[in-house]
Amino acid sequence: MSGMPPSLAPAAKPGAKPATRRVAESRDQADRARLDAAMRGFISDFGPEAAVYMEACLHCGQCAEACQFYVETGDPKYTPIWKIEPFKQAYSREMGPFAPFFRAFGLTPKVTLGELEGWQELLYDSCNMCGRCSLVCPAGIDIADLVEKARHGMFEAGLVPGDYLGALAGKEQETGNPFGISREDVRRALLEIGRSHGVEMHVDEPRAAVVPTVSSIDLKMYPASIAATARVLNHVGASWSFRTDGFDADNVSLTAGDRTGQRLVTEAIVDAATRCGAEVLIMPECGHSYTEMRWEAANTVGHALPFRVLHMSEYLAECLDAGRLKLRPVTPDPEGRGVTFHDPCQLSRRSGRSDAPRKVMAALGLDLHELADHGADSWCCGGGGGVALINRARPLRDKAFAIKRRQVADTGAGTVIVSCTGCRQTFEHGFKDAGGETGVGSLLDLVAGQLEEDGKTP
Amino acid sequence: MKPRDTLGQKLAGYGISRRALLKFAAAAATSLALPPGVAPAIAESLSGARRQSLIWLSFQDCTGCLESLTRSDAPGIERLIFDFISLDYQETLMAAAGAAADETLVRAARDNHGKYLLAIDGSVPTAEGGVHSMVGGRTNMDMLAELAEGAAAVLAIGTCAAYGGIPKAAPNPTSAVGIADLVKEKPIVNIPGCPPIPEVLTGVLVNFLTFGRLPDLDDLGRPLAYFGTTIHDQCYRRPYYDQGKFAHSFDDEGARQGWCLFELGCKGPTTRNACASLKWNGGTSFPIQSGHGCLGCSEPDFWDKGSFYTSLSGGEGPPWDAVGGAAAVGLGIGGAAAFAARRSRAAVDRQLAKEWQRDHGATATSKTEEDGP
Amino acid sequence: MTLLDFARGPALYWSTLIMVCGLVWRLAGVALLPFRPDRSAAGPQSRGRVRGALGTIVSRSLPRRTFLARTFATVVVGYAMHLGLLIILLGGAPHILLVAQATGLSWPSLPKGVVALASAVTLVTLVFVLVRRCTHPVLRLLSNFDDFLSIVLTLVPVATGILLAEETVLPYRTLLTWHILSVEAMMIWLPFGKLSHVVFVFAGRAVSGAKLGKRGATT
Amino acid sequence: MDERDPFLNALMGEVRMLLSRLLDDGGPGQIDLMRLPMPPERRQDLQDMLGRGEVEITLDAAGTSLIRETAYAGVWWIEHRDRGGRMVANLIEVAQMPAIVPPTDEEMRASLAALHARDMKEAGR
Repeated sequence: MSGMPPSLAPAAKPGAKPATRRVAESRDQADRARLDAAMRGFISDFGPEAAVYMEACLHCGQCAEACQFYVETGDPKYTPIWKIEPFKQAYSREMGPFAPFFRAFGLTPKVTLGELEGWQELLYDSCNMCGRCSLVCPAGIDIADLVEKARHGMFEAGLVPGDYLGALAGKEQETGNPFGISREDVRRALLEIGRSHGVEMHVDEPRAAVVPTVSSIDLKMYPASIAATARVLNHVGASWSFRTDGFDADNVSLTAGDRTGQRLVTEAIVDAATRCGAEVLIMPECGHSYTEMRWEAANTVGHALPFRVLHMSEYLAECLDAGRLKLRPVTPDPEGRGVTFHDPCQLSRRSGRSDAPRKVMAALGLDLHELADHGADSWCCGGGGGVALINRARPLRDKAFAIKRRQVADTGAGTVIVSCTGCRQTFEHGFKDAGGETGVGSLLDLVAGQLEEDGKTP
Repeated sequence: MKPRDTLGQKLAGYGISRRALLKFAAAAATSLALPPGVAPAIAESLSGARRQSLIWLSFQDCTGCLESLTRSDAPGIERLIFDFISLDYQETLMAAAGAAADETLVRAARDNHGKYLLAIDGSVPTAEGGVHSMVGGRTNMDMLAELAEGAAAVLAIGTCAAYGGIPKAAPNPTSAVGIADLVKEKPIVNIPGCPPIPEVLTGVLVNFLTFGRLPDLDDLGRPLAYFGTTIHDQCYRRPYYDQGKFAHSFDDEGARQGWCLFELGCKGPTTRNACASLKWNGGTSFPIQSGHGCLGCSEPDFWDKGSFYTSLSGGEGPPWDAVGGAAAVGLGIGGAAAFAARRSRAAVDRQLAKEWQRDHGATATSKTEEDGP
Repeated sequence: MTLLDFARGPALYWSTLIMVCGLVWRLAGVALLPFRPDRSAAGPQSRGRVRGALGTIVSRSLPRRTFLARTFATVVVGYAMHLGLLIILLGGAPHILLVAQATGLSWPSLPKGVVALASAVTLVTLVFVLVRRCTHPVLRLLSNFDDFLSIVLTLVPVATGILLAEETVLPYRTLLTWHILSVEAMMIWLPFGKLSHVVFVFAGRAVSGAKLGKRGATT
Repeated sequence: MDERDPFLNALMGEVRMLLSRLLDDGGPGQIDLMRLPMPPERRQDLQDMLGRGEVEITLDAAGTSLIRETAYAGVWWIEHRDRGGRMVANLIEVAQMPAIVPPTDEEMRASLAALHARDMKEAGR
């Protein structure tokens, strides 16, 4: 790493060229060059771990049985390990221990651009990177991790699907959020939410022990959640502040496979939190951004983070434990149907914190009816990994969502509690598309509504 | 035909009765694996058979075969067969020596041309024109070529004559070979064993005298009646093998219990011979019964098949240093492959870093340098 | 030199060396790739990388209940085949002997009947695996030449081993020859094809187990 | 012994078949016990199964032979030994009388001739 700690480095210059330039350029690149770019994207940051995964696959097919896209459609092409097939081939030819022989004897055909185009649907539309397949694999192959690497290659070859995902990622690089909202607009919007919801809002304070981040989706669709964040942090008496220079945690670039964008977003947040001396960085109720910040950011910036990274439900659970968060139990619903809870894959399965949201729900006195598969075994809502951002994938997403709908129905619960904005959106769409009547509730919103005010700030 | 030329007459002359001959025929039928009902026919046929001339040559041998065949402590009835055979020439047994012996050989070969049986024990050295074994100034090769030409059939007695045996064992300084490697035109029966079982030779002779031809042979030229099954198949310890009970050393409990000797290197499963059924020393015992595994002495190249105490499934795996060498080679190639992969990855990383530098300038908190070469 | 001598001599020698060389080659080829240290902070329920790796090596041998309904056939057949192979390899007297002669280690053998039953089960499951690979849509899509060759190269030694133990059809020596040769063919192919999973499934489990174990996630 | 030894049961079945054939005038039959897997215990079991009849003949011709009727009339146990006492053949013979026992006409004629010659010699004395 360079001598200058990233916290002192200037933020991304406004004039810096966004990576969309490369996407646009790639349209005109010769196929060959795009292919090479794909392989480069794939093998960069490819280490012994990924290589072991590549060598270990038995072709046993069990991962198919763990994937909702296969289970609900019965189409074998949705077998998780098949989704990275061209990259497996590329690995054999370019990086594997027998690569020289594979090349010399042509044992593995060179991947073609046409193949990669054909794989676009498999790598983007039909993979949530939820890691359920990684859990069933008898060889322990982290297929979700390999899909992430494969998407790097796809991005480099200009094969990010639709303009939607690509454009979102591009805007993210320009402005730090996928909707292209300027810092000033963000600041105004946050203050406005504080005013309209009657909650004290802290924005861009120079010093703050707790820095929450949010999803820009919340800014537009669920402003109440942002107000809830402020309300809870005020309640626990934290010194906190939103930072408009590191505010949006969506990291759409990560799901798009754009490492440059991913790194810019990550660095911006790390820098912002470091600058105000944060002790805790709270990730919003959103999955992939949490794993990125929690488990990868230190490697991206090249040093251990000077603050802790917590998911909102982890933070709530900690405050409960410390006695700083006091909650009134919810009034039981008259029908007595209770609630069920959808585990966000990245928190429960990928990070091992299924306990945190349950601790919070217990404090709320919720009548929790667990899904048949919950915790680490939970099925993804079908929207993760950026799939929710791909318009054309909606029919497939709805199909995959069927398993979730069935399991929710089986509990008899009237409401599904979620703790991830992405999941929340997918559930609302999914229930709407299927004409269901099950309600969807945010854990944070629930908490914010049940705060026990003990004469402190109202 | 003179009356005394038939076995019946000769036996009568010895005071051997019809019943004795019948009894012998029953024993011969047993040992030749013929139905017991044919014993009377064998007896009748033997009784009318003509005296058979036999010339016995000893080449590169140890005389163990002859010892085995003649040193029966209680001469049984098969001894009579040898008596009936006109053993016209046998250097070890005959009284004549020197020129007189040579003359005997020449006369026997001339008088019975085309009809005599040629028995040979010992291998034939072929190096340097065969000078490593000579009798009366003539090489074994010469004698074999000349005498085989006039023989009705050739009996290769013992493993040396049959397959070269111990003289042929690596490095085989005399370039020893078995009879079948040199004699191509005559029927040959191999009676291997180190030494061979006497009853087998008797059986072959009875067969020849009774039916006028050699018995059925297997693909290694051995009489099927005696070499059709493996020692393992007939071994009385076989049930222990099937039960998985093995002696692990020559003095453990398994050895005392008489369990299978497979693990101690017994070659029974790959050795075809009649030891386990006919046994040795008048039916007293055979090697496995006395607690030692079969050496496989009646099989070709038995001396060169590794240790007698290496079990059959063992085989000759590589020594540890060779395994270590292979691992080192693997490490080298694998390391080279990984090095090549590292280089191509490093090139990619460098290029990406350059692009980053170009696009984002000083923001580059480079992550590429920290990965090794 | 007979074919059996060849099988027990040079063929065994070289196939062993090729297997060792190939496995080390393949392992070194991946292990020596540039490794990036993980700087992230461990999770609050972290078991650490080492315990995560070791735990996962064990835990992935046991089917997870939630998947079992859909993977039942694969799991049962996989267990039957691998346990069968294990019984044959570790319980069959001639195999123990082989190890004893190479290393000096020895242990009691299982009764022949048990080994025979295990062999029969293994053979049947291997045939089932082969048929299923040809018929199941997912497996058909995933399978390549390597998969089929690897199954056949496992099946043939089992089949010849059964014939050898029962001493039917062909003479012992012929069967022994083909049994040894077929095992050697398998050994030669082992490092280069799917059979290398004897090493790499554990490597794969260890790698993801270390990662998830550090996080404190379910492995 | 194990009464249910399937091997011996099969052997007894063969004996029964040979005896029935003999009665149908199919001629005598033999079973060669030395070619069969016969550990000493099994041999003893077989002998016990067959039992002992009333006739026992010792034959002295190039060694001793034992010819013994079993408890089943017409079924004979035969052991041929050479001069060293080693068993060279072991048979079950199913016949009115084992062929080796009764003298042949030829032998009797030779005996008659010998007796005749003896009378001549006595008369001439």
